[in-house]
Amino acid sequence: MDLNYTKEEQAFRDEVRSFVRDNLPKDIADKVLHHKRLAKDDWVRWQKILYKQGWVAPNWPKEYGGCAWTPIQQHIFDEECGYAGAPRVMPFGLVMVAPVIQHFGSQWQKEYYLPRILSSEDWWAQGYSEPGSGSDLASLKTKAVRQGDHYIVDGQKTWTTLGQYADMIFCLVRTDSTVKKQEGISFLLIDMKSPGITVRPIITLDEEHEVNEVFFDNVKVPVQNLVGEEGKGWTYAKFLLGHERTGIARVGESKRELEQLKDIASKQLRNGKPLIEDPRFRDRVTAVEVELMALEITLLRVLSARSKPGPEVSILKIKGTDIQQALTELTMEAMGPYALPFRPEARDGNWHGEPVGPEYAAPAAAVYFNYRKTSIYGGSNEIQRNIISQMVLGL
Amino acid sequence: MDLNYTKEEQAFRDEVRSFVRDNLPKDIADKVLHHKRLAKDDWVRWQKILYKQGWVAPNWPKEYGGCAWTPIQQHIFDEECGYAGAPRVMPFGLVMVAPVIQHFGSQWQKEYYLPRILSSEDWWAQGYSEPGSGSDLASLKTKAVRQGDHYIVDGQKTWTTLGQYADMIFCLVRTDSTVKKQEGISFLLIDMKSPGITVRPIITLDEEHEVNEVFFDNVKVPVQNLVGEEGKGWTYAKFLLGHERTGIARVGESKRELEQLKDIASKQLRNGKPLIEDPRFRDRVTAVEVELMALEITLLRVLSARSKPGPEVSILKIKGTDIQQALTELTMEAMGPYALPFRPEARDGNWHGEPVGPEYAAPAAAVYFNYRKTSIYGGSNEIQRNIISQMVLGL
Amino acid sequence: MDFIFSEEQQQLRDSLQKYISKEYGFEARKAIIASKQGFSDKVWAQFADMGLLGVAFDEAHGGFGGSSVDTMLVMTELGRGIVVEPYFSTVVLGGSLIDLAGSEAQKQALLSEVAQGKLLLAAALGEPNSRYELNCVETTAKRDGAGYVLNGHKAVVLHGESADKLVVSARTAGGAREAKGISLFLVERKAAGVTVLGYRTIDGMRAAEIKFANVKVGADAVLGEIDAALPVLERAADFAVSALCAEAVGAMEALNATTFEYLKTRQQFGRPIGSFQALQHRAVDMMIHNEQSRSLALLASVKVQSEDPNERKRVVSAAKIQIGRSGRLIGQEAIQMHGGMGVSNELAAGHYAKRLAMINATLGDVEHHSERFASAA
Amino acid sequence: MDFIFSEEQQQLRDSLQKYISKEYGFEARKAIIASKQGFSDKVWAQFADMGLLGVAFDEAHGGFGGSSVDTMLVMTELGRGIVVEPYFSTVVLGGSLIDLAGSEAQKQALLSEVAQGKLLLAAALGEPNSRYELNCVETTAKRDGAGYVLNGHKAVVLHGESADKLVVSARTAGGAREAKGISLFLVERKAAGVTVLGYRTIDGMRAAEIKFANVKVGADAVLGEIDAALPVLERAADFAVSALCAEAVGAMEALNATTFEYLKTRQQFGRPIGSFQALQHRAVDMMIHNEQSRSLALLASVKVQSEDPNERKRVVSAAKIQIGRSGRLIGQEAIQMHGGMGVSNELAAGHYAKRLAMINATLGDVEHHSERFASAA
Repeated sequence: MDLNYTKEEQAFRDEVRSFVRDNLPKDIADKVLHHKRLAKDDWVRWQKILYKQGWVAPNWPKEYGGCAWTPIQQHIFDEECGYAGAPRVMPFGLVMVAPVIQHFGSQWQKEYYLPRILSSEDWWAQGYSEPGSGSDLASLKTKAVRQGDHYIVDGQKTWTTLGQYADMIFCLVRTDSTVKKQEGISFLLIDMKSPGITVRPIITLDEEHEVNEVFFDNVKVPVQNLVGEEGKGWTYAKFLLGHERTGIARVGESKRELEQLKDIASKQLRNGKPLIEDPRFRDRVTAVEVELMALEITLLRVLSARSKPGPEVSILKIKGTDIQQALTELTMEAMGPYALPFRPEARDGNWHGEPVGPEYAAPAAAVYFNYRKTSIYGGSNEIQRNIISQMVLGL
Repeated sequence: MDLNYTKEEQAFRDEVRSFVRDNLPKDIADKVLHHKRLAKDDWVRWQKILYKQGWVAPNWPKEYGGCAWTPIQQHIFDEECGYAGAPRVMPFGLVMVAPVIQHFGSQWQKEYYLPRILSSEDWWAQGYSEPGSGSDLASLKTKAVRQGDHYIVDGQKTWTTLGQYADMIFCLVRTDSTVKKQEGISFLLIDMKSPGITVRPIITLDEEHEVNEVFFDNVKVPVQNLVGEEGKGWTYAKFLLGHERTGIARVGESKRELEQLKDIASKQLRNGKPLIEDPRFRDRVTAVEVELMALEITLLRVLSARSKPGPEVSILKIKGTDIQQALTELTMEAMGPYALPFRPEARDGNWHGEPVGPEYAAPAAAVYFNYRKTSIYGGSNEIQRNIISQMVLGL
Repeated sequence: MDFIFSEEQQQLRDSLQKYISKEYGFEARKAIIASKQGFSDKVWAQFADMGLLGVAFDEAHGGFGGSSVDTMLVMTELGRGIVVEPYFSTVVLGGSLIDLAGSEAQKQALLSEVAQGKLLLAAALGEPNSRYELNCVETTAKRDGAGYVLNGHKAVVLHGESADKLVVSARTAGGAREAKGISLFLVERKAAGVTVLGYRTIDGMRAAEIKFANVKVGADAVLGEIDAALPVLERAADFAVSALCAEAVGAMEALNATTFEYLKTRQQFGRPIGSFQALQHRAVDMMIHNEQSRSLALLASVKVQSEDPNERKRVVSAAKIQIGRSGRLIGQEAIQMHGGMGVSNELAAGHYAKRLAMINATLGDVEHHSERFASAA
Repeated sequence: MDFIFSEEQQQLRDSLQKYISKEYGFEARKAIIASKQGFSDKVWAQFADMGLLGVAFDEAHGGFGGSSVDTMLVMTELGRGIVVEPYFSTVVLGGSLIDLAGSEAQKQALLSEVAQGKLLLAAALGEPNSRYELNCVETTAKRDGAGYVLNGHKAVVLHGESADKLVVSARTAGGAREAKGISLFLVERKAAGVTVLGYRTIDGMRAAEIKFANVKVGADAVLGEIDAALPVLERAADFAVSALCAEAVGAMEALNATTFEYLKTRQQFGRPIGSFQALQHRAVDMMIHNEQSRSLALLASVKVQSEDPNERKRVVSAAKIQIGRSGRLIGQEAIQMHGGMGVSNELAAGHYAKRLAMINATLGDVEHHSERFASAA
């Protein structure tokens, strides 16, 4: 047993770190580090930089332009990017739909879509959840009816993250309602510019526009955009969900947020002394810090295992989001009364108005409320507990 | 709204307090306050003192020798007794079986058993739980078969508190296994000296003998000892469970334990300073203290309501036991390394050996482990949550 | 011992409840928040008509001679409706500062105006470095002839932008955190030298940073005894905290009700999600937290009048600790149980959670009151 | 980065696992605890034969040249079996004190005897007022010719009654809590002036109060440098803490396994209680706690060797915090889920819970290590 990184891994970390230092645009990092609003272009710019370096799709096979990194390398990369304040690489194209196309897609789909995903030419969105189908995804109702060379799609998707920017959306749709609910589902790739698609923003508790409802009214989708076989969509969906989930631990980002929290708490005063020196507050920080230290090793244990990660990655989701939420909570509480001011305009990268309280206070409460989503999305933490209970504990 | 006790209630409290001060034997109070082992005689002596005063059965109607106290008076009485270190009045006779006999018993049962219960001549035990029937009480298997003037009882009861002292036991038995499980149950009063009864101790985690298994092998029980109608036992059992449950909040005892804990924590040193001054420890004490302050008012709200307490008393059970357990945990942790020594002999009232560490340390860990029972017995806290969920929240 | 509200109290509560459920629904509230001022003059006038604005003031000062229990009743209903009007800053905190510190003349002049809805107040107590400590006062008031000159920066003054008058704590003597040397002043919000930067708060209310640059006030601006304001400030703050606790209880109750209703109606896997035991048991804990909070809010509303300052502090801080913890748990669980809908701004649930979180950040959070509780024991 | 144990390590673990499951069942353990000595010489001899007793010592000192990871492996298995033999006090704590502080001659003489099972040690570090602070030393050692005279009271000395030699911390200079001035001495348990009051501990082990009244020792009794023992004591204690964490992980694992098995077999309402979702979700939390504890125990077993004392302290304290919290939750939940059976002494579950609670009370509880973690950051 050796809990040190190998020389090669250290060297790889150094390489990533200096690349990120030299290439991550400062304006983008500043936004991320200070919880400012990101524009579409911020994500795309960073992804194109990674693309040029050949690092935008580490999880892809080499033949398609991937990196063939080990899981540990991938973790190092994620950690360094997260820690430095790089925006997350948008997962919907690169991490989610691409492996499905690679495994189950047609030759045409591979040739047409994969290069466009790799180069961030197309922005993808995910069309899974529906108003009536959250945790119970298989009960989805959006239907697609074959008419000649097309499917006609009608229905509604929701919680579509950054769907307002999307060029393409991959959707689970019902193509057969006469069979068992999991068996009548198909996997479609839909052009967001198709007539009949309406995107309506959902404003979240922090008054940001991050998620959307997407309505499909008589939308024509060419049959060549069906992935794999009709009725096999559920299989592909599960493949997708199981494909890359160790990144959800978000260790690098949480380390960064923890460091910021400690920095803030050393500036905030309580009775004239730094808040971080107050044992009551300090112990709450310590509790999270200890959990994060543990999570990092738990993650590395999963990544180092010879077998493919199984249902135990649900632990990473639960603990990872617990920690992220606890950090936002502590950061908000560190502000004291300055948690109250709510000025969405101050989250704009170009805003230069008069700040209220310390600059770091502005986004704190909004981020706290935004992060309540983390234990809900990507399979709620209740669903994750069901998975562990059934698949790991056998209860 | 007036959260002060009335003058009459204050006067009543004074009366109870001076009575307890003058009449509670010091040797008994010392045992209770220092978590020493109580002998059968300790309970009986105190109950007989209360009997003489006419206060042993406050919950009984006046006609049977009760006090006709208001719920608030009853609470004041419980609180004063608990706070002063009086042993709990054993509920099995006075609080549990007596109301059942009063409501559903025969004239003979009333005339014979009630005076003996009142005077603590008979020590009663409860025969409800069985090895296979804990939370699912109605699945009980101990059976009673009618043979002429007797029932023949076979089976096993368990977790029989202080059954080793019992003269009588009231049992739920199955008299009909052909009907719905709740409908085949009857309520029998059984003499513990009957041939065929064996009592076997269960030693708990603190190595004390507090609970027992009771085996019934061909035990003859006169038919006159059937309460009410055959097959109606479940109704009586539910009546019994619903009858008196506000005492489970144990506010008086928890106040006493909280005070002891603070006293201990002001004597125990941490880095040369009283432990109670350490904000880490102090805040944990505060958290329990606040919950206890709230619980007292919650209890008083239930007691002051004009309607009979309903399923909301489950809150009192859950919070009451939460608090009791938290207090034992903090008391144990206050000891530091002196939580380890385990000397059951030191819990004997007559033991005068060389103490290890401060005298108050001796029982701390044992009491902590003993008190884990409180969230299990009397309807586990899981069952209490089911009750609230169904009966109060309607989920 | 009696938990029954008087007939008058029940009437007050019922009429307010009826008004809020009829006139102050989610959409009406949203429109009010979006307005320039951030609250409704019309609602405020109706509050005045209903007698809410003078409920706790002496009849001699134009009030209705009610008790702190009446304030609790009103605040609970305002909490249930997450009402954003400046009741807390004007009537509860501003009003009680004048009531506790003011001269008879000041009370008669000002409290009756408050009761009639003609005067809005804001309490400018906090500062950028004070966090929750009322004694941390760096704003200065220097003697200037018969009057005073104020300089300093007051932070997160609730409803500071709309207030007509500000009650300002300032240092007339002593060092930055000294207990002695703090005094209270009544300052016109529009006085020369007063700069106000108003903003929204995340829970739908308004607050402001207020700076004082050589603001001259007369001798009549002094509220109470010079150098000796801290005990009065603490008493008024305790009264305000007990009112916040009552508000929180109303908010918890409404939030629990909407959450349990959602559990009963939202279907997943062919059954209401409220039929899943893991959620049921957590719902029970939400309900218990609400009941325990209610108990201490009741106790605080009574004991806040205690003559014994230690008893008052202990009970008020206990209540604030309890509602801080319970508000956090209920807020977080309610959002979680609403799933995606919980994080949408279009549902009331999240707005209750926001208000509960901000109540924790007003006049002392759990940690602040834990320390205070320990020292008052 | 590699979490694989070497072949030797796996063999060591497997053979110990096999031995414990065969020879150290619940009834066998009970009999051992009930014996006069409280542990089994036979088991101890077999541990010696298996090479467990010298696993971490240098080959030059009669050991097997293993690492702290080997100690971790052994302790995890001992935790899984809630083994009561004095491995922790003799090999881990006593052994590492000699290993870290002793002269070459002392190491050669003593460690090989420990490895062969011929010498039992106990570390007499704590005192009635020291709680978890290693620097709180009131026991004195005064110069007396070439040797020293010891006076004082050592508290809760694990396995103090059965030890042949005691490693005693005593003050040779400085005030009661001063870092400098602490020295270590090797004292025969049977030396004149040593009084031992032995007793059981609630987790089935033994400990003792040991009093020193004018106990004379020679110059050769000094272990390490006079007045400068604290850094060595802290290092040895950190090693011991990392071993306790490993033991706790084994105990958690076994306790979880037995609890989950119970959930699958215990029937109520016509179905296994493990089919109730409220219990399922809590079981998942128990499992996550175990995994998080395992992670930090692993890390501590490696970083305890760090040259940087701050890194060592930080990681070791983090692990102790984690296993303290997780041990409490798992212990309490396991008892609760076993229902009545959970509080019976006849089931293993409660014994695991007891050991986990006492590990928290050994060499620093969650609060102690939280303070230490903060100061090492």
